[in-house]
Amino acid sequence: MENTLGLLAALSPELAVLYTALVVLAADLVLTDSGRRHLPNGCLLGLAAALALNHFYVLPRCPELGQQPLLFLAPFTVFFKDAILVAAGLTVVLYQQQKGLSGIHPGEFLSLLLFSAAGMMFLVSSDDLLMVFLSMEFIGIISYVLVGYIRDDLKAGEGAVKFYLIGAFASAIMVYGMSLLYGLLGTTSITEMGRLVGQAGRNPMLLKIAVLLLSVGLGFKLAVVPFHSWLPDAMEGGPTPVAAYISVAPKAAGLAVLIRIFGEAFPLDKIQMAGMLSVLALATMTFGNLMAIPQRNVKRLLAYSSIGHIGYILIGVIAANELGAGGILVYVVAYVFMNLGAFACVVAVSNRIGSEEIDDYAGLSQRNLPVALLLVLFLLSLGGLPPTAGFIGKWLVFGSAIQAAQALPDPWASPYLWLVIAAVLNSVVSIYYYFRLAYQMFFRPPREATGVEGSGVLWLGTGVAAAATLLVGIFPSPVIDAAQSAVKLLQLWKS
Amino acid sequence: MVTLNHYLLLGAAMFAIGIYGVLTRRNILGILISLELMFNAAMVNFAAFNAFTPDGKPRVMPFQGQALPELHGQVFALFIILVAAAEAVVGLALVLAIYRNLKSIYVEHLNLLKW
Amino acid sequence: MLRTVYLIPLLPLLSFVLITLGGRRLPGKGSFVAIAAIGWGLFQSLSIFFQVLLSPEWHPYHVDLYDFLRVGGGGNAVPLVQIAFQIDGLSSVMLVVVTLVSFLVHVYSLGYMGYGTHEEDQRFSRFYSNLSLFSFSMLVLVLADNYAVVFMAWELVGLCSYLLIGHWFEKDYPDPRQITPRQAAIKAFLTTKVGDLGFVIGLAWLYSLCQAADPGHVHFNMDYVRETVQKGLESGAIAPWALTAVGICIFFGAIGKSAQWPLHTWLPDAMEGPTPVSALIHAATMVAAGVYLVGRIFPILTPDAGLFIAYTGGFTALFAASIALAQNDIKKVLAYSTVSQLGYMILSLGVGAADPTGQTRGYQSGLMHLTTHAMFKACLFLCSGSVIHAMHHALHHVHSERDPQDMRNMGGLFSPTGLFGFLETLFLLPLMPILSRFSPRYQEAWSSAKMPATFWTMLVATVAISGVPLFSGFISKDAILGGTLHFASEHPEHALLAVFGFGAAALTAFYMFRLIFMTFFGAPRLPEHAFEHVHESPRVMTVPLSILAVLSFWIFFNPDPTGGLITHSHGWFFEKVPAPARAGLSARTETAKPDAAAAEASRAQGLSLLPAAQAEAGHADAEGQASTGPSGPTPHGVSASGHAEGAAASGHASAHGDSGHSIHVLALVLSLMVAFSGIALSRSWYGVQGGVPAAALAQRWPWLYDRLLHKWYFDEFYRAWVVRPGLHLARILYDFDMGVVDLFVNGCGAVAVLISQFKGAVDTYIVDGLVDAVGFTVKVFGDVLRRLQTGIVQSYLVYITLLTALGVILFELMG
Amino acid sequence: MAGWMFILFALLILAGSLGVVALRNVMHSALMLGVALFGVAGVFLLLGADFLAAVQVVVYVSGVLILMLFVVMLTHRLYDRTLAQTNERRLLASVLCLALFVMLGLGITAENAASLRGAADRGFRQWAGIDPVATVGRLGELLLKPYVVPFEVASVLLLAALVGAILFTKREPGKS
Repeated sequence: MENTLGLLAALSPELAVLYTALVVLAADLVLTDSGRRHLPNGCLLGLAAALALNHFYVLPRCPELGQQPLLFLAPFTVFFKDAILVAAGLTVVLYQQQKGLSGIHPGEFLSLLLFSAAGMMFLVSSDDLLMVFLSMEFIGIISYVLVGYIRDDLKAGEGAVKFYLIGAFASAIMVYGMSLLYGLLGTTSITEMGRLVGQAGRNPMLLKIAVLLLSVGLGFKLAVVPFHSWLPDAMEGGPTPVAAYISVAPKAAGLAVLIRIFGEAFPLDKIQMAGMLSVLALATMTFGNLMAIPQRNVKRLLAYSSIGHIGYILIGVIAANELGAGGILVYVVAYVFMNLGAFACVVAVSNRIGSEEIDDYAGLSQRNLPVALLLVLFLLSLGGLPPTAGFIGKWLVFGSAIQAAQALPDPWASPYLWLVIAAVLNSVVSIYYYFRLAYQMFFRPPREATGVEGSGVLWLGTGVAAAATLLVGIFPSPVIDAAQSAVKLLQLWKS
Repeated sequence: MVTLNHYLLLGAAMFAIGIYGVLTRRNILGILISLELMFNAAMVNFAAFNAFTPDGKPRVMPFQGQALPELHGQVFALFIILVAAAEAVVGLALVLAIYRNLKSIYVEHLNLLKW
Repeated sequence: MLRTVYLIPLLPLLSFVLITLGGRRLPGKGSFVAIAAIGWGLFQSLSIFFQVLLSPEWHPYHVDLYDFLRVGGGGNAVPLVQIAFQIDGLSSVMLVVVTLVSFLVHVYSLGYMGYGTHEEDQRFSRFYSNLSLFSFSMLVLVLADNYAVVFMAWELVGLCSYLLIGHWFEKDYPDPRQITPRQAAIKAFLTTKVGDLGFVIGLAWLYSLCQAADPGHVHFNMDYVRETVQKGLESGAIAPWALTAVGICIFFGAIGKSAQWPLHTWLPDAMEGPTPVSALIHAATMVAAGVYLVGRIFPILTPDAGLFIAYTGGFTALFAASIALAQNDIKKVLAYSTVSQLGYMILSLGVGAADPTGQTRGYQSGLMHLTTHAMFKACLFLCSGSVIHAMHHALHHVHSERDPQDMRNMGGLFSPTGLFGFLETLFLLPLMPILSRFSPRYQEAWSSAKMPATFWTMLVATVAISGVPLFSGFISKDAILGGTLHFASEHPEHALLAVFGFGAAALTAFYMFRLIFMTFFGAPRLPEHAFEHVHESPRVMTVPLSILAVLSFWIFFNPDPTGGLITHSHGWFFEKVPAPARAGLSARTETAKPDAAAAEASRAQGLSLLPAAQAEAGHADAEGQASTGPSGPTPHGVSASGHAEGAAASGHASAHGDSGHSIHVLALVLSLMVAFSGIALSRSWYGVQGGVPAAALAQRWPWLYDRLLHKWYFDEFYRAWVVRPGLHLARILYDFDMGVVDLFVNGCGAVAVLISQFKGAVDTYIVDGLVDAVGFTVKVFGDVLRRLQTGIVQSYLVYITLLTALGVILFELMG
Repeated sequence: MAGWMFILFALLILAGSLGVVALRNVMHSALMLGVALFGVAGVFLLLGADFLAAVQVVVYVSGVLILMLFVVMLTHRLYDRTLAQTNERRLLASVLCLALFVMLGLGITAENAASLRGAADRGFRQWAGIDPVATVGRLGELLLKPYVVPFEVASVLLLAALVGAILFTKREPGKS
């Protein structure tokens, strides 16, 4: 009984989200149309409650609540769950404001969104590959539905099908790898696997193959090249709020698992996968940034840019030190705010001009200067320019690689410094295409003279994102300190 | 004598054949069916690993101080069945939605979204 | 006042936010908010400045706001980047310069942007919000006590410059070769970015050097960096050559921002921005930030790096001045003049850094020239703005399509008929507002002139920039030339530096007076009716001009118009902005022993100029108690004081020694000669003979004239040697990958795209503008990368399988 | 005995699998999948996983497979039979899959792979099949005790899948 209570307490944020989802689903059935308009507000309330529980109830009690079967609870997971909850909340705001979407089955949409948020929180908390598999599939299945939500839209359907096929394929490969791991190590607990791998002198080839197959699934979730192809299609096809959501939240959750798998269960030096991961990171950032250049659709541009960002973040994993892990946490926080903020601007624009083509952003500064300025702020942050949150994240992640290189006798023989150089060059490329958008908005005459107005709630969401982007950029110390201490308690790279 | 390796090779063969199907079928349904093969390969592996334990001792997974789930592999396989079923349901519904709009379920007809 | 120094940049930032959000609803459509913010800044800066000026000895005052980035956690966290401000002599002067010029430009712009008239600029509020953002960034840059913060502000001012150059982005010209504002904005941004790359590399390198000298505690505060570098040099942890390289790398940032050769091409094109912006950003403040940066890294510059800097600056000074000779656009002349004058400052700082004895005083001269130049060059630009404003108005009135900026359309704006005597022009006309009260001759000239106030202010600034005695430019320029000549006399192998300096001085005097004579004298070249419509600009424009003009007189910088020969005082600037202690010098004294004695002697002497910490030591030396070695931060200096009696005994004023004195006199005479001969030639060619001899000369040497007119073909050079090879390479790779197998193509495609991307960047910056580059990259991607992202889902699945299988095989092979 | 049974089921599985990927008609493919799934159920029995085998038959074969057949029939069109059912990637795909199979096989049969199976490498004993244990009760106990979190997550997963499937297939109220 005591155990059950402990479990409930430990999972209270997840349960709050699930509960809200069920209430929304049920309320949708009984409410009238005017009542349904308040469903998003209910969701926001539930998410806020979950955030409060997560941050103020679970966080202080991490050590005592941490001992749950198949689960892993630590300040580290609380950090990621916060990010996911914020992302979900901002997505609800976007959904509420997106024209042509908020009227269609609001109960189903919102409950699915909340279900997936809960799934991501479970994924973050997984200590067992069983939980990893289950919650990844959970997120995946809901994401396919959300992308294909407007089912009579050909693009949405196509995006969903592609997403689905690649996702199912990747997870089939991943689960096969998991089966091999189970056979080799006799367990699928991440903590336990780390202990066994640490003990074993020489690791068999099959283990590496199994880890490789496992990372296919993770790579898919994170949209690492070559498992990235679903992301642009799903983002362009899906509704804008969903695009915003799937470009941020699943990645945050996937990163939490990735850090634990490559930090705790299979440290990169034990399984000699640093080289392969470096190649993947390099390919991811380069491909993402280069492909972003010719895009004409803003959502697709942001999709490729988010692929590029994952490439940068992987550097933190490869660096395999605490600075890197903490840097990833900060990066994720920054990324949540700046990417969702950018999408909020996209929603504001598409509501008015009904287009997501970059050419239609011409002269936006004259049609609505605040939106244009905010979008520029988010683009600056995405481009990693100070004084924005994006700069801090990049700085920490790149710094971790430099730190890792400095610990070596011959820094240039390791991939670290080369990765950093490549990443910096990539950032320059990325500034080019971000600025192209800014150029359209500020230095091009508008096609129509009408203004673009936003609504109060959207301003609230964008304002929160902008304030956070700037605050983290100007006063980064609290976030950095929190991230570093959250990482300190992990057993990363200790085995 | 049937050893563990026999079961594992059987699983590997299913897995490879499933991949072949996924890569070559033009019909989305064909791909879905092949995917089931891949999931089944993993299930065979789990069941086999679960059956062959080292030294006859039950597999131990630590949690709450208990050393219980000697059937972890089977439980895992059970969840795979469940997930695969749920995934298939959503996939089939998606196929129907696509079919209704496009009147085709051949993957290469899904080519609105590219680079 | 000191403790709240952060208000100075903060208020413009708030004003930026307010204007951006509130826009046209604010008082004066936002302009009053901006003016109030910068006005307060000016007031506070002045009070701080006088506090510094009046205190007998000033300890640098530090304000630590907060830690931006900390490294390490818990108790041993090191603030790598600290948002900290410092107020020393230099920053207090720079504060006044920036806020004063900025304030005047803010006021002036009310008139220039036509506030409240029917010609008001359509993005009036945006202009003021950008100005506020710029003021904020520039003030942070000036105040920052941390190289990393300097860098951030550095990037921000670049961004503001980009926004402001492109303010009239819709402007297009019938001539496709003429650069449009939006192209100029991109060109400026990208060119300075090239330099910034060097800056970043330099900073990173500096970090690693400090890491070697003091592992685990590195941060970027300026004092710390100097001390760590010193320590590292002494312990051998830092190699002198590496420090030289760091200095040169960081200096690349200054090359970009201060438009030094070979990255100078953006500044003249930046004149596409509104003229007040040119005055503020591209003459007085931002472009001078490069010089300021060199001043801030001065302590860690090695003599070798100093030589590099000196040659770059010297060559730029002469090179840009030569181009200015043949330009006809009034703003282009001033732009090249700015490049040239910046070259001067850089030359001076470089000479100061190259000279271990410190006798050249290059540091102070260069920064003093920065200050004086800010005043008269801002004045010149604002005057040109006033002229253009009037010309534009007049031409608009008669529906003429002529270029209001072309000096060939001007003439006679002050006096269409008469010409004044040579010395009268130089020394009496600058006092015209006073003289016109007493002398009927001047009164008549004044009242009959089209634009008397503009002419008067512009003349004063021109006289100042030409280096005529009794004006501020003379004092600072003379100090630079004296220092350079001194250096050249000690190191005859570097005599070229002095040639650069004096050559540029002669050319400057010539082309500046050419501008005056072409614009204000001679027969008007405007259409008859247009000339009647030329009017003096409104008060809101002429009053700022007058303030800047008055500040170009010598008295504000040194009561001694000769710059120290009479009173033996170099003025407050030399006193309050002492040359910093130089860590970079240890590199030379370590490696070159023979120089040690001389270096040490000068070091002891230099002590008297050092900040308060070492001031005591200086006094001790001056009193001849050399043997009581003071505990300065430089151990070499301690042992040196014994040898240095002769030089050290000399007090503050006679720090040159005898040879220095005579060289200073020589430099004074020489610089007077070149300035007067330049002015005289200009007067005779353009004033008396109406430009005929120049035209004849141009016909005689068409080769040279053509080169000058086309700015030595630098843009064309870049196009031919940077852009086109990039294009060709892209083309070759592109052709190549059409023939090879699919998978391989994709790899090469990425390379081709990368190069085309580079091509794209350069392309926009010189040839076609952004849009075409995007078109090109789109095409390349369409042709090449489409094969990867086919849109067919199974091809994606094949990639996944292929990569997975490859990984498996790889592991299998490695075991 | 167990050996012969294994061979029988393995052949069933392989034949079924090859049929799935090789047959032209999707309907036949789906039926062949049924054969393979039955084979897997048999293998489960051999491995002592009786409950798993039952679930395999009840859920997979009679649930998922039937659903698939429905959808196949719903989307089947006459001209499908004349169309090629596989794309031109056959050669590349078969090479890839063969390579993958060989590599996995090599890894599985490699000597050192056994070294990590469990804490010590002391031979493997097959206790299922020889000494059949009824696993149903045990599984039930496990699912509600240590595995209660995944169990509940799975229930929500099914609910979400249900909502999704309904969304995709139900008729819009306003449309015909």
